Amino acid sequence: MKIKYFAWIKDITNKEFEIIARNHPKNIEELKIVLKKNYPDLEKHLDQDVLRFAINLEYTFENQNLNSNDEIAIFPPVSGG
Amino acid sequence: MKIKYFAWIKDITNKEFEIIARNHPKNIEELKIVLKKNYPDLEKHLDQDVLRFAINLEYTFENQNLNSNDEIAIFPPVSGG
Amino acid sequence: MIKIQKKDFNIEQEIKLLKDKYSNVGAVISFIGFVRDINNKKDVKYIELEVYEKMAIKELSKIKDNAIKKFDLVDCLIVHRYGRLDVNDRIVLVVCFSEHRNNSFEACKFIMDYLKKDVPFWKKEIYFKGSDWLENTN
Amino acid sequence: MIKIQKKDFNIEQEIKLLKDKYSNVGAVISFIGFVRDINNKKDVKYIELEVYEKMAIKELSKIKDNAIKKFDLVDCLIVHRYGRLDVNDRIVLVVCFSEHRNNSFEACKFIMDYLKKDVPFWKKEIYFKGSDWLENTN
Repeated sequence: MKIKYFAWIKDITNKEFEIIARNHPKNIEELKIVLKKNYPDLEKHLDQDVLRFAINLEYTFENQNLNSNDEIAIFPPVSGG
Repeated sequence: MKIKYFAWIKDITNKEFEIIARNHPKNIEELKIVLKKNYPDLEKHLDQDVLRFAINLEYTFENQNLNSNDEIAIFPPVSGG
Repeated sequence: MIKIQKKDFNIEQEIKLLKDKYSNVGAVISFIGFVRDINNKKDVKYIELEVYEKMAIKELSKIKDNAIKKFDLVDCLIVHRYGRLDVNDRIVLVVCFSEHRNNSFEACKFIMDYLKKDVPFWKKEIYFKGSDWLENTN
Repeated sequence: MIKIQKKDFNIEQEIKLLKDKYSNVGAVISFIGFVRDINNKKDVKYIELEVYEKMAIKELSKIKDNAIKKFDLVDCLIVHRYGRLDVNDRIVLVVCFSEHRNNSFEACKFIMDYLKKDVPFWKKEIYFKGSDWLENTN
């Protein structure tokens, strides 16, 4: 499972991506718990529900299940255009 | 007084413009009478009120008075753009 | 800026010319009108665009000034061609420059609506058989 | 067509490339977004545009396909840049091609609204003192 970070999320995690090889979170809610543990500064943003999650390039708005070969992206509201 | 014709009006009058040097019509309604007399094929269009009149580059929607040095333009609905 | 001309225009150059003057412009919307191959179910060969030039400049200037004021534009450019234009040729270019995009979108639509209604240009479409003077409808 | 690229684009060339394929196109509307000199009352030095490229292509393709269908477009082009962009540089180009103008006006607005909301690009504005990550508002 690959987790990608963008914009100021990357400034908090200090990495662009990481691989979770084993015992990966089973769904988005479990992933959030892992993130909060590893990156305490993310907690308030996750709790305020401002971040967006994409699984395999598609937005997810629910507590979707995760598979070991998924690419999950976590990012703040977009600002292109 | 100069009278200018455009688009298919020009096809009826067979000229792009003409000068009325003396006894010029005093207002738009008088001009219409002159036009109907000189160009019988214009009569139905003038009666149907489809033509537009401009005096010195400004649209006129009333029976405005005319002066000897005016430039009057008569044309069908526009189709630019 | 208002231009009435026979020759074609380069969109990149026309936009750059004005944009280079303003660093506060964030949004540029342009409309380009082209001669279509088929109109009213007839095959078009070419069009003849007639203009009452002095009045067209005056009407376009009024529309431009109104649009700038009404939609708070930074600037605005209208180029309209006349003469013989073939299928695929460009007829008109309207470019609106503003800080934010909604103003320019609204302004560009506004200008085209008034241009089609009030500016003294007339299109004669020449078909493979015959020709028609056109009339803009709403 | 969707393009995500570092390099600048030429508006004339981009429009011509697609327009040359269609003789039934009468109206082309384009939106160009530029880096402004001042934003939120701060002097901007330059911006850094980050992109999640694979997802951006997917999202832009969806928006383009929706716009073509919804507004009966003949075609549609979106070019979005990323990387370092200075004041006055171009960020994005959206071009809509249709038979009549209203479809393209609506489509171009529609595309920009969704692009600003859903496509994974992020702007970091670098000021003469400090920097900010931006967030699009409605």
